[in-house]
Amino acid sequence: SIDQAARNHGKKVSILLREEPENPKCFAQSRKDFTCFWEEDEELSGSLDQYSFTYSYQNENSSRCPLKMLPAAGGKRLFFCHLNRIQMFVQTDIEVHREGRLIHNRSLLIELVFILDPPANVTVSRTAQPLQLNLSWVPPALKYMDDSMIYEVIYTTAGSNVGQVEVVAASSELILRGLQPGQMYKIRVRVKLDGIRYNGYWSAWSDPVFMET
Amino acid sequence: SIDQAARNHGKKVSILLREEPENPKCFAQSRKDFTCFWEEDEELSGSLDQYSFTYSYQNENSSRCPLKMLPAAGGKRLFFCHLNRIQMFVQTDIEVHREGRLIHNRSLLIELVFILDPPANVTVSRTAQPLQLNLSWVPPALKYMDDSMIYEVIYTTAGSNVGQVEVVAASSELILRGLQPGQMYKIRVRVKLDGIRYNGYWSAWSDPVFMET
Amino acid sequence: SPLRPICDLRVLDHFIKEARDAEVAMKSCREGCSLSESVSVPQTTVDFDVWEKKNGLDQAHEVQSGLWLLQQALGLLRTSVTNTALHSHLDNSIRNLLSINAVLHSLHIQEYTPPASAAELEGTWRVSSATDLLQVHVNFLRGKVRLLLMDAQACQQDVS
Repeated sequence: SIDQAARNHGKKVSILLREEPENPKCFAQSRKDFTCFWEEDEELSGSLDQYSFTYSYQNENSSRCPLKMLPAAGGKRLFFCHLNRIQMFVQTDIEVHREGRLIHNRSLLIELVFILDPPANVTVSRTAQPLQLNLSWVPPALKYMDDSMIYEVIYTTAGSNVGQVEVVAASSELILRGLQPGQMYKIRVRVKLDGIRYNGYWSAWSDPVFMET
Repeated sequence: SIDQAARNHGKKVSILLREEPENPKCFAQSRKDFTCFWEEDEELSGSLDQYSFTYSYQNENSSRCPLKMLPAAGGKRLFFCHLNRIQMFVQTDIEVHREGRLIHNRSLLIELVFILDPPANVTVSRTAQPLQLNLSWVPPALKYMDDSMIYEVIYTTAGSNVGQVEVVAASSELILRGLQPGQMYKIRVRVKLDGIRYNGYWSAWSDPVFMET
Repeated sequence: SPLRPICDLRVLDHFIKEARDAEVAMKSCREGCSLSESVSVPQTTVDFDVWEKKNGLDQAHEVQSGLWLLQQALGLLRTSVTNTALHSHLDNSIRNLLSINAVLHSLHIQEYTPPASAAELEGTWRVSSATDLLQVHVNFLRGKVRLLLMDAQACQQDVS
Protein backbone atom coordinates (compact mmCIF):
# COMPACT_ATOMS: atom_id res chain seq x y z
CA SER A 1 0.00 0.00 0.00
CA ILE A 2 1.00 3.62 -0.42
CA ASP A 3 0.84 4.15 3.35
CA GLN A 4 3.20 1.26 3.93
CA ALA A 5 5.57 2.56 1.24
CA ALA A 6 5.61 6.00 2.83
CA ARG A 7 6.25 4.50 6.27
CA ASN A 8 9.11 2.41 4.89
CA HIS A 9 10.55 5.47 3.18
CA GLY A 10 10.44 7.41 6.43
CA LYS A 11 12.21 4.63 8.28
CA LYS A 12 14.96 4.56 5.68
CA VAL A 13 15.53 8.28 6.10
CA SER A 14 15.84 7.79 9.87
CA ILE A 15 18.31 4.95 9.41
CA LEU A 16 20.52 7.10 7.19
CA LEU A 17 20.36 10.09 9.52
CA ARG A 18 21.67 7.77 12.21
CA GLU A 19 24.17 5.69 10.20
CA GLU A 20 25.61 7.84 7.43
CA PRO A 21 27.95 10.69 8.32
CA GLU A 22 28.45 11.89 4.73
CA ASN A 23 26.25 14.36 2.88
CA PRO A 24 24.14 14.14 0.89
CA LYS A 25 22.89 10.85 2.32
CA CYS A 26 21.74 8.56 -0.47
CA PHE A 27 19.99 5.23 -0.81
CA ALA A 28 18.60 2.94 -3.48
CA GLN A 29 15.35 1.07 -2.79
CA SER A 30 15.14 -0.85 -6.03
CA ARG A 31 16.81 -0.94 -9.42
CA LYS A 32 14.83 2.12 -10.47
CA ASP A 33 14.62 4.20 -7.40
CA PHE A 34 17.43 6.30 -5.88
CA THR A 35 17.03 9.08 -3.32
CA CYS A 36 19.48 11.56 -1.84
CA PHE A 37 18.82 14.04 0.93
CA TRP A 38 20.48 16.21 3.50
CA GLU A 39 19.34 17.98 6.63
CA GLU A 40 19.65 21.66 7.59
CA ASP A 41 18.57 23.78 10.51
CA GLU A 42 15.38 25.56 9.58
CA GLU A 43 16.79 28.86 10.71
CA LEU A 44 19.96 28.60 8.65
CA SER A 45 18.48 27.12 5.52
CA GLY A 46 17.42 29.07 2.47
CA SER A 47 14.56 28.81 0.05
CA LEU A 48 14.40 25.88 -2.32
CA ASP A 49 15.43 27.87 -5.41
CA GLN A 50 18.80 28.72 -3.84
CA TYR A 51 19.92 25.09 -4.07
CA SER A 52 20.98 22.97 -6.99
CA PHE A 53 21.63 19.22 -6.97
CA THR A 54 23.65 17.88 -9.88
CA TYR A 55 24.90 14.37 -10.57
CA SER A 56 26.91 12.73 -13.30
CA TYR A 57 27.75 9.19 -14.22
CA GLN A 58 31.28 8.50 -15.42
CA ASN A 59 31.85 9.86 -18.94
CA GLU A 60 28.50 11.60 -19.04
CA ASN A 61 27.48 15.21 -18.78
CA SER A 62 26.04 16.22 -15.47
CA SER A 63 22.29 16.45 -14.96
CA ARG A 64 20.24 18.37 -12.51
CA CYS A 65 17.85 16.72 -10.09
CA PRO A 66 14.81 18.74 -8.93
CA LEU A 67 14.67 19.23 -5.15
CA LYS A 68 11.84 19.00 -2.66
CA MET A 69 11.88 20.37 0.87
CA LEU A 70 10.16 18.77 3.85
CA PRO A 71 9.97 19.97 7.45
CA ALA A 72 11.43 17.55 10.00
CA ALA A 73 11.46 17.15 13.79
CA GLY A 74 13.61 19.38 15.99
CA GLY A 75 13.50 22.49 13.83
CA LYS A 76 15.15 20.79 10.87
CA ARG A 77 14.47 20.73 7.17
CA LEU A 78 15.15 17.91 4.76
CA PHE A 79 16.06 18.50 1.12
CA PHE A 80 15.30 15.61 -1.19
CA CYS A 81 16.22 14.63 -4.71
CA HIS A 82 14.72 11.55 -6.30
CA LEU A 83 16.10 9.89 -9.45
CA ASN A 84 14.20 7.50 -11.69
CA ARG A 85 16.90 6.92 -14.29
CA ILE A 86 19.71 5.21 -12.51
CA GLN A 87 22.97 3.63 -13.59
CA MET A 88 24.70 1.01 -11.51
CA PHE A 89 28.24 -0.38 -11.46
CA VAL A 90 29.64 2.99 -12.37
CA GLN A 91 30.78 5.90 -10.22
CA THR A 92 28.21 8.63 -9.62
CA ASP A 93 29.50 12.09 -8.75
CA ILE A 94 27.16 14.33 -6.83
CA GLU A 95 27.39 18.04 -6.07
CA VAL A 96 25.09 20.30 -4.10
CA HIS A 97 25.43 24.05 -4.50
CA ARG A 98 23.77 26.86 -2.59
CA GLU A 99 23.79 30.14 -4.45
CA GLY A 100 26.70 28.98 -6.57
CA ARG A 101 28.78 27.80 -3.60
CA LEU A 102 29.56 24.06 -3.31
CA ILE A 103 28.14 22.86 0.02
CA HIS A 104 28.25 19.06 -0.42
CA ASN A 105 29.96 16.69 -2.79
CA ARG A 106 30.19 12.96 -2.85
CA SER A 107 31.11 10.09 -5.17
CA LEU A 108 29.44 6.74 -4.79
CA LEU A 109 28.26 3.59 -6.54
CA ILE A 110 24.49 3.33 -6.37
CA GLU A 111 24.43 -0.45 -6.05
CA LEU A 112 26.40 -0.17 -2.82
CA VAL A 113 23.91 1.99 -0.92
CA PHE A 114 20.74 -0.09 -0.87
CA ILE A 115 18.28 -0.05 1.98
CA LEU A 116 15.62 -2.68 1.50
CA ASP A 117 12.16 -2.89 3.00
CA PRO A 118 12.16 -5.16 6.04
CA PRO A 119 11.26 -8.84 5.48
CA ALA A 120 7.48 -9.36 5.34
CA ASN A 121 5.11 -12.04 6.66
CA VAL A 122 7.43 -13.19 9.42
CA THR A 123 5.88 -16.44 10.62
CA VAL A 124 6.76 -18.56 13.61
CA SER A 125 5.56 -22.07 14.38
CA ARG A 126 6.41 -24.90 16.76
CA THR A 127 8.45 -27.87 15.61
CA ALA A 128 8.27 -31.53 16.63
CA GLN A 129 11.09 -30.85 19.10
CA PRO A 130 10.04 -29.05 22.29
CA LEU A 131 12.60 -26.24 22.62
CA GLN A 132 12.75 -25.21 18.99
CA LEU A 133 10.80 -22.76 16.86
CA ASN A 134 10.47 -22.65 13.10
CA LEU A 135 10.80 -19.21 11.58
CA SER A 136 10.21 -18.07 8.02
CA TRP A 137 9.73 -14.79 6.19
CA VAL A 138 9.27 -13.32 2.72
CA PRO A 139 12.30 -11.44 1.29
CA PRO A 140 11.72 -8.07 -0.34
CA ALA A 141 10.88 -8.65 -4.02
CA LEU A 142 13.91 -7.42 -5.97
CA LYS A 143 14.80 -8.97 -9.30
CA TYR A 144 18.44 -10.11 -9.66
CA MET A 145 19.10 -9.58 -5.97
CA ASP A 146 17.33 -12.30 -4.02
CA ASP A 147 20.43 -14.48 -3.94
CA SER A 148 22.43 -11.61 -2.45
CA MET A 149 20.43 -11.02 0.70
CA ILE A 150 21.51 -11.75 4.23
CA TYR A 151 19.24 -11.62 7.28
CA GLU A 152 19.63 -10.98 10.94
CA VAL A 153 17.16 -12.59 13.32
CA ILE A 154 16.92 -11.29 16.88
CA TYR A 155 14.93 -13.08 19.55
CA THR A 156 14.34 -12.07 23.15
CA THR A 157 12.30 -13.43 26.03
CA ALA A 158 9.63 -11.22 27.55
CA GLY A 159 11.51 -10.14 30.67
CA SER A 160 14.93 -9.75 29.11
CA ASN A 161 16.58 -6.87 27.32
CA VAL A 162 19.36 -8.84 25.72
CA GLY A 163 18.51 -10.62 22.51
CA GLN A 164 20.18 -13.48 20.78
CA VAL A 165 21.16 -12.86 17.20
CA GLU A 166 21.49 -15.27 14.28
CA VAL A 167 22.70 -14.41 10.78
CA VAL A 168 21.20 -16.26 7.82
CA ALA A 169 22.47 -16.12 4.23
CA ALA A 170 20.60 -17.11 1.08
CA SER A 171 17.69 -18.72 2.90
CA SER A 172 14.48 -17.27 4.25
CA GLU A 173 13.93 -19.64 7.10
CA LEU A 174 15.62 -20.59 10.34
CA ILE A 175 15.11 -23.02 13.18
CA LEU A 176 15.72 -21.43 16.57
CA ARG A 177 17.23 -24.05 18.87
CA GLY A 178 18.11 -24.35 22.51
CA LEU A 179 15.29 -22.09 23.73
CA GLN A 180 14.16 -21.88 27.32
CA PRO A 181 10.95 -23.66 28.31
CA GLY A 182 7.74 -21.77 29.12
CA GLN A 183 8.92 -18.41 27.78
CA MET A 184 7.26 -15.93 25.47
CA TYR A 185 9.69 -15.10 22.67
CA LYS A 186 9.64 -11.93 20.63
CA ILE A 187 11.25 -12.31 17.22
CA ARG A 188 12.23 -9.78 14.56
CA VAL A 189 14.12 -9.99 11.26
CA ARG A 190 16.03 -7.49 9.14
CA VAL A 191 17.74 -7.72 5.77
CA LYS A 192 20.77 -6.36 3.96
CA LEU A 193 22.54 -7.05 0.67
CA ASP A 194 25.58 -9.24 1.16
CA GLY A 195 28.32 -6.91 -0.05
CA ILE A 196 29.62 -8.88 -3.03
CA ARG A 197 27.73 -7.31 -5.90
CA TYR A 198 25.35 -5.14 -3.93
CA ASN A 199 25.76 -3.58 -0.55
CA GLY A 200 24.09 -1.12 1.73
CA TYR A 201 22.62 -0.64 5.18
CA TRP A 202 20.59 -2.96 7.39
CA SER A 203 16.86 -2.50 6.81
CA ALA A 204 14.50 -1.55 9.62
CA TRP A 205 13.41 -4.48 11.80
CA SER A 206 10.26 -6.31 10.74
CA ASP A 207 7.19 -6.05 12.96
CA PRO A 208 7.74 -8.49 15.83
CA VAL A 209 6.10 -11.91 16.06
CA PHE A 210 5.53 -13.69 19.36
CA MET A 211 5.46 -17.36 20.35
CA GLU A 212 5.51 -19.25 23.61
CA THR A 213 7.78 -22.28 24.02
CA SER B 1 55.29 -25.31 10.10
CA ILE B 2 57.37 -26.86 7.32
CA ASP B 3 57.30 -30.24 9.09
CA GLN B 4 53.54 -30.15 9.25
CA ALA B 5 53.32 -29.17 5.59
CA ALA B 6 55.60 -32.03 4.58
CA ARG B 7 53.56 -34.48 6.66
CA ASN B 8 50.33 -33.25 5.09
CA HIS B 9 51.85 -33.56 1.64
CA GLY B 10 52.91 -37.13 2.34
CA LYS B 11 49.42 -38.04 3.52
CA LYS B 12 47.90 -36.62 0.34
CA VAL B 13 50.22 -38.76 -1.75
CA SER B 14 49.12 -41.85 0.21
CA ILE B 15 45.45 -40.96 -0.27
CA LEU B 16 45.87 -40.69 -4.01
CA LEU B 17 47.87 -43.90 -4.27
CA ARG B 18 44.90 -45.58 -2.60
CA GLU B 19 42.01 -43.72 -4.26
CA GLU B 20 43.04 -42.72 -7.76
CA PRO B 21 43.46 -45.43 -10.41
CA GLU B 22 44.54 -43.05 -13.20
CA ASN B 23 48.08 -41.88 -13.87
CA PRO B 24 49.58 -39.48 -13.32
CA LYS B 25 47.74 -38.88 -10.06
CA CYS B 26 47.21 -35.17 -9.50
CA PHE B 27 45.96 -32.90 -6.75
CA ALA B 28 45.56 -29.21 -5.98
CA GLN B 29 46.25 -28.03 -2.43
CA SER B 30 45.40 -24.40 -2.95
CA ARG B 31 44.68 -22.09 -5.83
CA LYS B 32 48.38 -21.80 -6.53
CA ASP B 33 49.67 -25.24 -5.91
CA PHE B 34 49.14 -28.28 -8.11
CA THR B 35 51.10 -31.54 -7.96
CA CYS B 36 51.12 -34.61 -10.18
CA PHE B 37 53.00 -37.83 -9.61
CA TRP B 38 53.17 -41.47 -10.55
CA GLU B 39 54.77 -44.52 -9.10
CA GLU B 40 57.14 -47.02 -10.71
CA ASP B 41 58.99 -50.10 -9.57
CA GLU B 42 62.53 -49.13 -8.77
CA GLU B 43 63.88 -51.96 -10.89
CA LEU B 44 61.90 -51.05 -13.97
CA SER B 45 62.24 -47.30 -13.75
CA GLY B 46 64.82 -45.24 -15.58
CA SER B 47 66.85 -42.20 -14.72
CA LEU B 48 65.13 -38.86 -14.32
CA ASP B 49 66.37 -37.45 -17.63
CA GLN B 50 64.57 -40.17 -19.59
CA TYR B 51 61.17 -38.72 -18.59
CA SER B 52 59.32 -35.64 -19.72
CA PHE B 53 56.11 -34.24 -18.22
CA THR B 54 54.18 -31.78 -20.41
CA TYR B 55 50.86 -30.07 -19.77
CA SER B 56 48.71 -27.65 -21.69
CA TYR B 57 45.67 -25.60 -20.87
CA GLN B 58 42.97 -25.29 -23.51
CA ASN B 59 44.14 -23.11 -26.41
CA GLU B 60 47.64 -22.78 -25.08
CA ASN B 61 50.93 -24.23 -26.16
CA SER B 62 52.16 -27.06 -24.02
CA SER B 63 54.73 -26.43 -21.29
CA ARG B 64 57.18 -28.73 -19.66
CA CYS B 65 57.18 -29.34 -15.91
CA PRO B 66 60.51 -30.29 -14.30
CA LEU B 67 60.43 -33.64 -12.52
CA LYS B 68 61.77 -34.82 -9.18
CA MET B 69 62.25 -38.43 -8.12
CA LEU B 70 61.79 -39.76 -4.58
CA PRO B 71 62.30 -43.28 -3.25
CA ALA B 72 59.19 -44.84 -1.69
CA ALA B 73 58.34 -47.89 0.41
CA GLY B 74 58.22 -51.36 -1.13
CA GLY B 75 60.91 -50.84 -3.74
CA LYS B 76 59.00 -48.08 -5.48
CA ARG B 77 59.93 -44.71 -6.89
CA LEU B 78 57.73 -41.64 -7.13
CA PHE B 79 58.10 -39.08 -9.91
CA PHE B 80 56.77 -35.62 -9.07
CA CYS B 81 55.92 -32.47 -11.00
CA HIS B 82 54.84 -29.35 -9.17
CA LEU B 83 53.12 -26.32 -10.76
CA ASN B 84 52.73 -22.84 -9.31
CA ARG B 85 50.85 -21.35 -12.21
CA ILE B 86 47.49 -23.03 -12.40
CA GLN B 87 44.43 -22.36 -14.47
CA MET B 88 41.02 -23.44 -13.26
CA PHE B 89 37.76 -24.19 -15.11
CA VAL B 90 39.77 -24.99 -18.20
CA GLN B 91 40.71 -28.48 -19.33
CA THR B 92 44.30 -29.41 -18.62
CA ASP B 93 45.90 -32.04 -20.84
CA ILE B 94 48.85 -33.93 -19.42
CA GLU B 95 51.30 -36.25 -21.12
CA VAL B 96 54.23 -38.18 -19.70
CA HIS B 97 56.83 -39.56 -22.07
CA ARG B 98 59.73 -41.90 -21.41
CA GLU B 99 62.40 -41.77 -24.06
CA GLY B 100 59.95 -40.34 -26.55
CA ARG B 101 57.26 -42.98 -25.87
CA LEU B 102 53.96 -41.86 -24.32
CA ILE B 103 53.52 -43.72 -21.03
CA HIS B 104 50.71 -41.77 -19.38
CA ASN B 105 48.16 -39.25 -20.53
CA ARG B 106 45.27 -37.67 -18.79
CA SER B 107 42.86 -34.72 -19.13
CA LEU B 108 41.40 -33.12 -16.06
CA LEU B 109 39.99 -29.95 -14.53
CA ILE B 110 42.22 -28.75 -11.73
CA GLU B 111 39.34 -27.38 -9.64
CA LEU B 112 37.94 -30.89 -9.34
CA VAL B 113 40.99 -32.57 -7.80
CA PHE B 114 41.54 -30.74 -4.55
CA ILE B 115 42.84 -32.45 -1.43
CA LEU B 116 42.79 -30.14 1.53
CA ASP B 117 44.72 -30.30 4.77
CA PRO B 118 42.66 -31.92 7.50
CA PRO B 119 40.66 -29.59 9.79
CA ALA B 120 42.84 -28.16 12.56
CA ASN B 121 42.31 -27.41 16.25
CA VAL B 122 39.48 -29.89 16.67
CA THR B 123 37.97 -29.04 20.05
CA VAL B 124 35.37 -30.89 22.06
CA SER B 125 33.50 -29.63 25.11
CA ARG B 126 30.51 -30.62 27.20
CA THR B 127 27.17 -28.86 26.73
CA ALA B 128 24.47 -28.01 29.26
CA GLN B 129 22.65 -31.20 28.19
CA PRO B 130 24.13 -34.44 29.59
CA LEU B 131 24.47 -36.74 26.56
CA GLN B 132 25.71 -34.16 24.10
CA LEU B 133 29.13 -32.91 23.12
CA ASN B 134 30.01 -29.69 21.38
CA LEU B 135 32.53 -30.04 18.59
CA SER B 136 34.31 -27.35 16.61
CA TRP B 137 37.30 -27.11 14.29
CA VAL B 138 39.21 -24.71 12.08
CA PRO B 139 38.75 -25.21 8.33
CA PRO B 140 41.86 -25.28 6.13
CA ALA B 141 42.82 -21.72 5.21
CA LEU B 142 41.67 -21.28 1.63
CA LYS B 143 40.46 -17.81 0.98
CA TYR B 144 36.87 -17.55 -0.28
CA MET B 145 36.42 -21.31 -0.43
CA ASP B 146 35.22 -22.15 3.07
CA ASP B 147 31.58 -21.96 2.00
CA SER B 148 32.24 -24.90 -0.33
CA MET B 149 33.64 -27.27 2.28
CA ILE B 150 31.86 -30.26 3.71
CA TYR B 151 33.06 -32.23 6.70
CA GLU B 152 32.70 -35.74 7.94
CA VAL B 153 32.84 -36.31 11.68
CA ILE B 154 33.41 -39.83 12.96
CA TYR B 155 33.04 -40.73 16.63
CA THR B 156 33.59 -44.06 18.31
CA THR B 157 33.54 -45.33 21.87
CA ALA B 158 36.68 -46.87 23.31
CA GLY B 159 35.67 -50.53 23.03
CA SER B 160 33.90 -50.35 19.71
CA ASN B 161 35.17 -50.61 16.17
CA VAL B 162 32.16 -49.12 14.47
CA GLY B 163 31.99 -45.36 14.39
CA GLN B 164 29.05 -43.10 13.87
CA VAL B 165 29.39 -40.61 11.07
CA GLU B 166 27.86 -37.16 10.61
CA VAL B 167 28.19 -34.92 7.58
CA VAL B 168 28.31 -31.15 8.07
CA ALA B 169 28.14 -28.57 5.29
CA ALA B 170 29.38 -24.99 5.42
CA SER B 171 29.71 -24.90 9.19
CA SER B 172 32.66 -25.73 11.36
CA GLU B 173 30.82 -26.93 14.41
CA LEU B 174 28.50 -29.73 15.37
CA ILE B 175 26.63 -30.92 18.44
CA LEU B 176 26.88 -34.67 18.89
CA ARG B 177 23.59 -35.86 20.36
CA GLY B 178 22.22 -39.08 21.78
CA LEU B 179 25.55 -40.32 23.13
CA GLN B 180 25.90 -43.18 25.60
CA PRO B 181 26.57 -42.28 29.24
CA GLY B 182 29.95 -42.87 30.88
CA GLN B 183 31.82 -43.60 27.66
CA MET B 184 35.10 -42.27 26.35
CA TYR B 185 34.55 -40.97 22.84
CA LYS B 186 37.23 -40.63 20.19
CA ILE B 187 36.40 -38.02 17.55
CA ARG B 188 38.00 -37.18 14.21
CA VAL B 189 37.07 -34.84 11.36
CA ARG B 190 37.95 -34.69 7.68
CA VAL B 191 37.10 -32.23 4.92
CA LYS B 192 36.35 -32.19 1.20
CA LEU B 193 35.11 -29.60 -1.27
CA ASP B 194 31.39 -30.00 -1.85
CA GLY B 195 31.39 -30.82 -5.55
CA ILE B 196 29.40 -27.81 -6.67
CA ARG B 197 32.14 -25.41 -7.63
CA TYR B 198 35.14 -27.39 -6.51
CA ASN B 199 35.60 -31.05 -5.92
CA GLY B 200 38.24 -33.54 -4.92
CA TYR B 201 39.12 -36.23 -2.44
CA TRP B 202 38.46 -36.51 1.26
CA SER B 203 41.36 -35.11 3.30
CA ALA B 204 43.20 -37.20 5.83
CA TRP B 205 41.48 -37.48 9.22
CA SER B 206 42.40 -34.88 11.81
CA ASP B 207 44.30 -35.97 14.89
CA PRO B 208 41.73 -37.50 17.26
CA VAL B 209 40.30 -35.74 20.30
CA PHE B 210 38.86 -37.58 23.30
CA MET B 211 36.07 -36.76 25.76
CA GLU B 212 34.13 -38.70 28.34
CA THR B 213 30.34 -38.37 28.54
CA SER C 1 33.72 -35.69 -22.16
CA PRO C 2 30.93 -33.12 -22.53
CA LEU C 3 31.65 -29.98 -20.58
CA ARG C 4 29.49 -29.63 -17.47
CA PRO C 5 27.79 -26.23 -17.35
CA ILE C 6 29.18 -24.18 -14.48
CA CYS C 7 26.05 -22.58 -13.04
CA ASP C 8 27.11 -21.92 -9.45
CA LEU C 9 27.50 -18.16 -9.32
CA ARG C 10 29.77 -18.46 -6.32
CA VAL C 11 32.52 -19.15 -8.85
CA LEU C 12 32.15 -15.61 -10.11
CA ASP C 13 31.62 -14.20 -6.62
CA HIS C 14 34.99 -15.68 -5.71
CA PHE C 15 36.63 -13.90 -8.66
CA ILE C 16 34.85 -10.66 -7.71
CA LYS C 17 36.30 -10.87 -4.21
CA GLU C 18 39.78 -11.48 -5.59
CA ALA C 19 39.38 -8.61 -8.04
CA ARG C 20 38.51 -6.40 -5.09
CA ASP C 21 41.57 -7.64 -3.21
CA ALA C 22 43.68 -6.60 -6.22
CA GLU C 23 42.03 -3.18 -6.24
CA VAL C 24 42.74 -2.72 -2.52
CA ALA C 25 46.36 -3.82 -2.96
CA MET C 26 46.77 -1.33 -5.80
CA LYS C 27 45.35 1.52 -3.74
CA SER C 28 47.91 0.97 -1.03
CA CYS C 29 50.81 0.47 -3.42
CA ARG C 30 53.35 3.30 -3.29
CA GLU C 31 56.06 2.32 -5.73
CA GLY C 32 56.36 0.43 -8.98
CA CYS C 33 52.66 0.25 -9.57
CA SER C 34 51.82 2.67 -12.34
CA LEU C 35 50.39 2.12 -15.77
CA SER C 36 52.85 3.05 -18.54
CA GLU C 37 50.25 4.24 -21.04
CA SER C 38 46.50 4.67 -21.15
CA VAL C 39 44.42 1.61 -22.04
CA SER C 40 40.99 0.92 -23.50
CA VAL C 41 38.44 -0.45 -21.07
CA PRO C 42 34.77 -1.41 -21.38
CA GLN C 43 31.83 0.58 -20.07
CA THR C 44 30.79 -0.93 -16.76
CA THR C 45 27.59 0.99 -16.33
CA VAL C 46 24.30 -0.90 -16.24
CA ASP C 47 20.93 0.69 -16.79
CA PHE C 48 18.64 -2.28 -16.21
CA ASP C 49 15.98 -1.04 -18.61
CA VAL C 50 18.55 -0.83 -21.39
CA TRP C 51 20.21 -4.13 -20.48
CA GLU C 52 16.94 -6.04 -20.45
CA LYS C 53 16.02 -4.81 -23.92
CA LYS C 54 19.19 -6.26 -25.42
CA ASN C 55 19.06 -9.77 -26.79
CA GLY C 56 21.19 -12.53 -25.33
CA LEU C 57 23.71 -12.51 -28.15
CA ASP C 58 24.37 -8.80 -27.79
CA GLN C 59 24.69 -9.14 -24.04
CA ALA C 60 27.17 -12.01 -24.47
CA HIS C 61 29.12 -10.09 -27.06
CA GLU C 62 29.34 -7.05 -24.82
CA VAL C 63 30.63 -9.15 -21.95
CA GLN C 64 33.11 -11.09 -24.06
CA SER C 65 34.56 -8.01 -25.71
CA GLY C 66 34.82 -6.38 -22.27
CA LEU C 67 36.63 -9.40 -20.87
CA TRP C 68 39.00 -9.33 -23.82
CA LEU C 69 39.73 -5.62 -23.31
CA LEU C 70 40.40 -6.21 -19.62
CA GLN C 71 42.75 -9.07 -20.46
CA GLN C 72 44.73 -6.79 -22.76
CA ALA C 73 44.71 -3.95 -20.25
CA LEU C 74 45.71 -6.07 -17.27
CA GLY C 75 48.40 -7.73 -19.39
CA LEU C 76 49.87 -4.34 -20.16
CA LEU C 77 49.63 -3.29 -16.54
CA ARG C 78 51.39 -6.53 -15.57
CA THR C 79 54.38 -5.58 -17.71
CA SER C 80 54.59 -2.02 -16.41
CA VAL C 81 54.27 -2.86 -12.72
CA THR C 82 57.42 -3.85 -10.83
CA ASN C 83 55.93 -4.39 -7.38
CA THR C 84 56.02 -8.15 -6.75
CA ALA C 85 52.99 -8.27 -4.46
CA LEU C 86 50.97 -6.73 -7.27
CA HIS C 87 52.37 -9.18 -9.80
CA SER C 88 50.75 -12.00 -7.94
CA HIS C 89 47.38 -10.16 -7.80
CA LEU C 90 47.55 -9.31 -11.49
CA ASP C 91 48.59 -12.82 -12.54
CA ASN C 92 45.68 -14.13 -10.58
CA SER C 93 43.25 -11.61 -12.09
CA ILE C 94 44.37 -12.50 -15.61
CA ARG C 95 43.99 -16.21 -14.89
CA ASN C 96 40.53 -15.53 -13.49
CA LEU C 97 39.52 -13.74 -16.68
CA LEU C 98 40.56 -16.85 -18.63
CA SER C 99 38.54 -18.95 -16.23
CA ILE C 100 35.50 -16.71 -16.74
CA ASN C 101 35.83 -17.31 -20.48
CA ALA C 102 35.93 -21.01 -19.75
CA VAL C 103 32.77 -20.66 -17.66
CA LEU C 104 31.05 -18.85 -20.55
CA HIS C 105 32.19 -21.65 -22.84
CA SER C 106 30.72 -24.25 -20.49
CA LEU C 107 27.38 -22.42 -20.75
CA HIS C 108 27.45 -22.83 -24.53
CA ILE C 109 27.87 -19.13 -25.08
CA GLN C 110 29.23 -18.65 -28.55
CA GLU C 111 33.01 -18.44 -28.96
CA TYR C 112 34.28 -14.87 -29.23
CA THR C 113 36.65 -13.76 -31.95
CA PRO C 114 38.67 -10.80 -30.73
CA PRO C 115 39.10 -7.82 -33.05
CA ALA C 116 42.46 -6.91 -34.55
CA SER C 117 42.60 -3.87 -32.30
CA ALA C 118 40.65 -2.36 -29.45
CA ALA C 119 39.86 0.61 -31.66
CA GLU C 120 37.34 -1.53 -33.53
CA LEU C 121 35.18 -1.96 -30.44
CA GLU C 122 32.31 0.36 -29.71
CA GLY C 123 31.55 1.87 -26.35
CA THR C 124 35.04 1.73 -24.93
CA TRP C 125 36.84 4.49 -23.09
CA ARG C 126 40.34 4.97 -21.82
CA VAL C 127 41.83 5.03 -18.35
CA SER C 128 45.33 6.15 -17.53
CA SER C 129 45.74 5.05 -13.94
CA ALA C 130 46.19 1.55 -12.55
CA THR C 131 43.67 2.23 -9.79
CA ASP C 132 41.01 3.23 -12.31
CA LEU C 133 41.70 0.12 -14.35
CA LEU C 134 41.29 -2.18 -11.37
CA GLN C 135 38.11 -0.39 -10.37
CA VAL C 136 36.70 -0.90 -13.86
CA HIS C 137 37.70 -4.56 -13.59
CA VAL C 138 35.73 -5.07 -10.35
CA ASN C 139 32.71 -3.14 -11.59
CA PHE C 140 32.60 -5.04 -14.85
CA LEU C 141 32.63 -8.42 -13.10
CA ARG C 142 30.05 -7.36 -10.49
CA GLY C 143 27.77 -5.88 -13.10
CA LYS C 144 27.54 -7.13 -16.66
CA VAL C 145 29.38 -10.44 -16.23
CA ARG C 146 27.24 -11.44 -13.27
CA LEU C 147 24.03 -10.46 -15.06
CA LEU C 148 24.97 -12.51 -18.12
CA LEU C 149 25.78 -15.61 -16.07
CA MET C 150 22.61 -15.24 -14.05
CA ASP C 151 20.45 -15.41 -17.14
CA ALA C 152 22.40 -18.16 -18.90
CA GLN C 153 20.04 -20.48 -20.77
CA ALA C 154 22.18 -23.50 -20.00
CA CYS C 155 21.42 -23.05 -16.31
CA GLN C 156 17.69 -22.41 -16.53
CA GLN C 157 16.57 -26.07 -16.48
CA ASP C 158 19.03 -26.80 -13.74
CA VAL C 159 16.50 -27.23 -10.92
CA SER C 160 18.16 -29.82 -8.75
